[in-house]
Amino acid sequence: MALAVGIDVGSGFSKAVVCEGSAILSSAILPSGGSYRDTATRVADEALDKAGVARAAVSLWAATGYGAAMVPFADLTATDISCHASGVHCLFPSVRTVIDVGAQFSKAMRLDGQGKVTNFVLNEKCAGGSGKFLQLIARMLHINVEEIGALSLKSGNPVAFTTGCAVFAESEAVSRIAEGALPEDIVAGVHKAMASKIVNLVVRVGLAEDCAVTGGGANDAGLVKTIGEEIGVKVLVPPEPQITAAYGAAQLVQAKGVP
Amino acid sequence: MGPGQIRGRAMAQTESRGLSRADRYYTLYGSRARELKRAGIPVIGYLSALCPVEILTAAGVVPLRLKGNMSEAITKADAHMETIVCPFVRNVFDAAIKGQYEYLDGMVMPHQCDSMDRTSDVWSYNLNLPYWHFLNFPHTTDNPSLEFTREILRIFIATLERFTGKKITRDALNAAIQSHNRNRSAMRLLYSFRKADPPLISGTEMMKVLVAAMSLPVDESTALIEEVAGEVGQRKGGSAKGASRIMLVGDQIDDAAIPETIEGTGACLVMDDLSIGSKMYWQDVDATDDPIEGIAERYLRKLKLPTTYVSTGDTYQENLKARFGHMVRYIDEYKVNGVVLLVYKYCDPYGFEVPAAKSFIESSGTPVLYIEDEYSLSSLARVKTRIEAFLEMIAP
Amino acid sequence: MMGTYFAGVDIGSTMTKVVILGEEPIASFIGPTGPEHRKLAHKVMEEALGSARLAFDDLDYVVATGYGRINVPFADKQVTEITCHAKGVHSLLPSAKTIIDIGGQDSKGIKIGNGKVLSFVMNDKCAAGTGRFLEVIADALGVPLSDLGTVGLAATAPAVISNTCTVFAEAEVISQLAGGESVPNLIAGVHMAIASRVYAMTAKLKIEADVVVTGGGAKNIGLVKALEDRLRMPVLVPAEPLLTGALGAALIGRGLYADAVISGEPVRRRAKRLGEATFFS
Amino acid sequence: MAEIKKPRALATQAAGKAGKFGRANLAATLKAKEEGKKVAYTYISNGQDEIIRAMDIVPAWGENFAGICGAKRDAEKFLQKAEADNFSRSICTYATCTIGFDMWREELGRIPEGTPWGGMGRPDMIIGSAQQLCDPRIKWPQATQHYLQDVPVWVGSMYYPPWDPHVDHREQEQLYVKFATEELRDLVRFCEKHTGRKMDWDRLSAIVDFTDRTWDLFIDTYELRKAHPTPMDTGDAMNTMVPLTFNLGTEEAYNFYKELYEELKGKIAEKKGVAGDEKYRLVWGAGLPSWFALGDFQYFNDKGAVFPAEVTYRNAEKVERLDLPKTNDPLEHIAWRWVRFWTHWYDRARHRPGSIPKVERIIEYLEDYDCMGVVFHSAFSCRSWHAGIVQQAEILKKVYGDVPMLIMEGDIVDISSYNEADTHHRIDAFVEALEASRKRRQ
Repeated sequence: MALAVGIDVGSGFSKAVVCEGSAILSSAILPSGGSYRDTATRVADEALDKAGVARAAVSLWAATGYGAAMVPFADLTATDISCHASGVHCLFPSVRTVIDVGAQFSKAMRLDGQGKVTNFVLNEKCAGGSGKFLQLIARMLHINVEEIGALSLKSGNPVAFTTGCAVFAESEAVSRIAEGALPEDIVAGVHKAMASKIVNLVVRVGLAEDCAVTGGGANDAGLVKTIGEEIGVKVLVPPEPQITAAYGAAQLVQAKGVP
Repeated sequence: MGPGQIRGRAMAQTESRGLSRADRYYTLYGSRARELKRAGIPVIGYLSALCPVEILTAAGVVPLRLKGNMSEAITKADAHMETIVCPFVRNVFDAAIKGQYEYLDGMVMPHQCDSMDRTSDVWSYNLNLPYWHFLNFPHTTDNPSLEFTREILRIFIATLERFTGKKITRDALNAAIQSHNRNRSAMRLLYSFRKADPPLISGTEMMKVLVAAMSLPVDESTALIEEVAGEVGQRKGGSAKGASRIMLVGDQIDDAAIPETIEGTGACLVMDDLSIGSKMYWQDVDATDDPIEGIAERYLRKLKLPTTYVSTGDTYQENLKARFGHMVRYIDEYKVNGVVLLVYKYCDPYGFEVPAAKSFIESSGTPVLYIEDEYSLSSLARVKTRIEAFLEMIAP
Repeated sequence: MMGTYFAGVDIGSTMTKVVILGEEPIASFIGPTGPEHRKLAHKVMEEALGSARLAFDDLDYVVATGYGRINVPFADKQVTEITCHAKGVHSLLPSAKTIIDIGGQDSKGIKIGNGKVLSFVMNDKCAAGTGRFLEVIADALGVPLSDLGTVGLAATAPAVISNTCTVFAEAEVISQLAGGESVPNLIAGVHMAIASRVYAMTAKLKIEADVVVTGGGAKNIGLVKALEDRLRMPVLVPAEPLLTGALGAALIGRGLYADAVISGEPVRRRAKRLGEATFFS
Repeated sequence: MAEIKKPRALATQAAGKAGKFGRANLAATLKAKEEGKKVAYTYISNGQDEIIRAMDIVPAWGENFAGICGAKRDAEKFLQKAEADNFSRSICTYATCTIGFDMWREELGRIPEGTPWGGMGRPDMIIGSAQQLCDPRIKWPQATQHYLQDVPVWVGSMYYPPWDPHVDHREQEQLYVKFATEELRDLVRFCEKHTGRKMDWDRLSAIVDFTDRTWDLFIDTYELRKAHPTPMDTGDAMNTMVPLTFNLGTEEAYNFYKELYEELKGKIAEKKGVAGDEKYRLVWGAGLPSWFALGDFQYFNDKGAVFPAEVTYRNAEKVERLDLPKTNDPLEHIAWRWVRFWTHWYDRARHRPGSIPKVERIIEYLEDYDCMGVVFHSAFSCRSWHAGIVQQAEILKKVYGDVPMLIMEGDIVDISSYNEADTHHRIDAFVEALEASRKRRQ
């Protein structure tokens, strides 16, 4: 059966997934770094190596994400919104609402039964609901973004942030720390602040069950838990949320075939 | 900054009954209205100094001016209301849809500014209260405008009558006007205690009284103000003379955190030109044969919010006097030596005034610190530094 | 006896600076404030004392300034950075009429007349036009903060960065980088964007020459050049642009001490110890 | 810094000519002095145009000037000029851009070099308007006077009954019309005082009558856009609105739409559309455009998305539809036309529980123009047109159905919050959603 590769060139990281039908043979993630063009090729090759597959064996290429246009050899390019939808739909056909927490933007999407996007809302010109918020806070706390989730779950009383601005929340966090707030309460507070912004996107697009969270933010158990509490429904998370769009791209290109 | 601790200090000062009641009404905002609601009296909330409370009082309902909370982050409002709307309006709307005002029977939204006018539907739609009225005040003050104002007040009265099922009699209106005039003069008396050096009542205490006062039925409000005035009148002038005396200018600044920030720098907040402060209390309603006349005159012509277009004066300078002259009088009466002009982001009506207001006040010899800010505690540390630098700057 | 040694400590959001003053500045030290803020301030003071070969008790008066000035247990008095910068800059460059300070968390403009503050502005609730903006961009481009200035000078055609929000400007920079824009052009574009924001803010003061640039931003030659272009006039940069606040604080301390001695009043001093600073009360 | 931006490819000849109106209007303000005419700063959609024209006063439109500065990406210098005197960057940038220009012109005593299209002449009077929908129209004139202290300012009220599902607006229309008429009468007095000439009432009546006909022709012309493919979309309408918005009551304006009408007829006959392959028909639901990013309409077109109808700048209606009471007083006629233009959507909204007039208008365009999605633009510096859009989208979804919607964010003049890559990314995703919904429909 033919192989398809989906590449998601995001503003933060680039991801590649090698698929055979709906099965994932391998995947790779690299920081997007200087040139999207080179990164796209490198991340694809890394994924192909893992799967022990030669470039020649790939019959379909799909690209998505901020740098999708930088993948000249793609048979199909689509926005990460459609690709997240398609990816989530293949993993969880029952999902009608997808929340993607990306590096710069967060999105809420509504899906139909075929996994097509019927409506979507992106966060406003404010990074308060985006992964950037987590990066800034992690940097300030001298921890890795990956550690934030577990840390947050330990929190007893989350700090209530009074600003939505990620940049200023950072300095507010600095003050709270100095006032004796615990790191876990800071990150839990950040999660609450982010979740409320993200949930507003969901309210605007209109919540329909089931609901899934994808994107880098979905790796953050604390954030996912908080979002779930805020919208009051159980949220599903793909096993590797960061590669959802790349996977979705590979699914789309297979569904459509080469135009 | 840690408002908690500063607040703590302010509490310690309020050892007397009236002031601690004011503090309680401030902290548990709307608690009295809630009680009265339980007793079966309808509670009508309103925004802005433009709402003719005399009419609500005459209708036998409890008027409650809706207040924000600067320490509460806006978490739900953004799903329904743009972030380009006045941060105060967003903050109160956020509180409302979070159920903080669930006991309201209705609301009056006077036409003060675009942030209220353009979101009126958003409020009525999401709160879905039994009574809703958009009171369409004009922004001009000529005779046709006054005539029009009387008419929309009559429409307002009619909708209230329909809601309560009770006629609002001329006597009830006249009585309400008298009560509210009494209330205003009581507050003016309390203000006069701020003229002393040091003032007999701190700006933080005053803020709490002002906020408490707008959460009570008028006669209870007057009683509270008089009680506080009695207590404050007893105070001996403190020893700490010579601190900088600040006047705060802005619209709906209704959170003690602001005066706490100012007084946390060692300055005294001795006067204000706020829409919950002196703006509310300096102008009475004149007794007129038709009470609507006096009410229309007071709210349209005497109450000078920036959205009221003041055309008075043959020259621009005269016009500036008509618009801002009262502030210079306050500066003189209350021996103010620095003005803090605090305008919320996204506020067109005040935003457009800043250059004129600032230069007019400064030309009278009093320096002005202009601060544009959100309605949020988050930036107060920054604001405090500016005020401290301002004080160092104006220090002799 | 007029007192012999005075210290000014300027606790900024990222750096703590100390200047020790005798007749002249005799020692200074710059150290990290530390992410937990203020915690390391006293260490910086110890370093400065060490290089001056003084003990803490030799200091007659200590003034703290900067973002973290409150509750510094080893200071007699707090004075805002606005006043201190004015004092410090005036002592170094008496011709200065306008000061532009580009710090880590905020930037400010100060108008001065013989060392006194006439008026001032600080950036609003936004990190645009602050050092923070530069840090974020430096991270995004993988260029050391200290190299931004020189790298930016290599620009052939500065990129246009339209977003003022730090986070979205970063996104803009990243996507332009991916689109093939050169790093020098992007950095130069960022410098122009910051210079434009700082100018717009400072213009409220009716800028007058001489203009002095201080703070971390003053160490960025590319940014200073961008500012000069925007101001259409040359600017002065003190040898140690980070120290003007601390220097001003020390000078203010010496002044207060002298006044008190002359007027015969007891010097208002606090029982102080060289310990950790906490945050605002 | 000014940037050269490749202008949007215009689908109609007429749209190309609209620019000339803008230039001519600005030029007129500069020539007025030598022609012994008075210049008035005035603001669009105030119902005052006809009086100003009848008094031979040359209108100087700040919104027009600022919009041009925005389109040329050359507004920043004026915005910063205003900011330097403490005007917030968060308030109306039409106003702050123009005030920045005024400050500069007053300082120099002449038009600053490099001002787009030669700038605007110094006014002899400023005519503002207090109304339901825009605080800056009271505050902007007042703030301008701070720099033009000798220039007289007049501000009058033009209100209309606010929407309230439980109130029949007809009970209030008389009151509002009476008020507006008296205010307009006072405007006439003001103009007479400062021009030293009397109002020629017959001429005003003629102009008012002419405006009615222009409104009708404008709507007839725009309704041609119902055709498949649509011969003209919003990208052009942001140009073709110029005569209606800035030259109402003049021959030129009327003739402009006659020409446009003929041109559109011709395109329809030849089935000439805006997009190569018209796939998605959209309503521009609300919001002034980002004048510095009109190219984004092209971006939509290139993807097969067109806008046969827009709410923005469609400030006219077939006069018969407004069912205006007869009157011989031209001022009262203007007042009625003004009030009914806003209230004539109210009944529809009342008949669809949970709806509001603004949404009814969008629904009407969706249906009449056979559109499948709605795009809004939210400009951060303007509350009057842009606060309430989120709710319009919410209500449209509730009362009409889940049509694909996109809210773009930016500003009218200030480019600092605009990011082209991000905007195009949003449009791409929206087009994918449109495609999905198109597939579902088939």
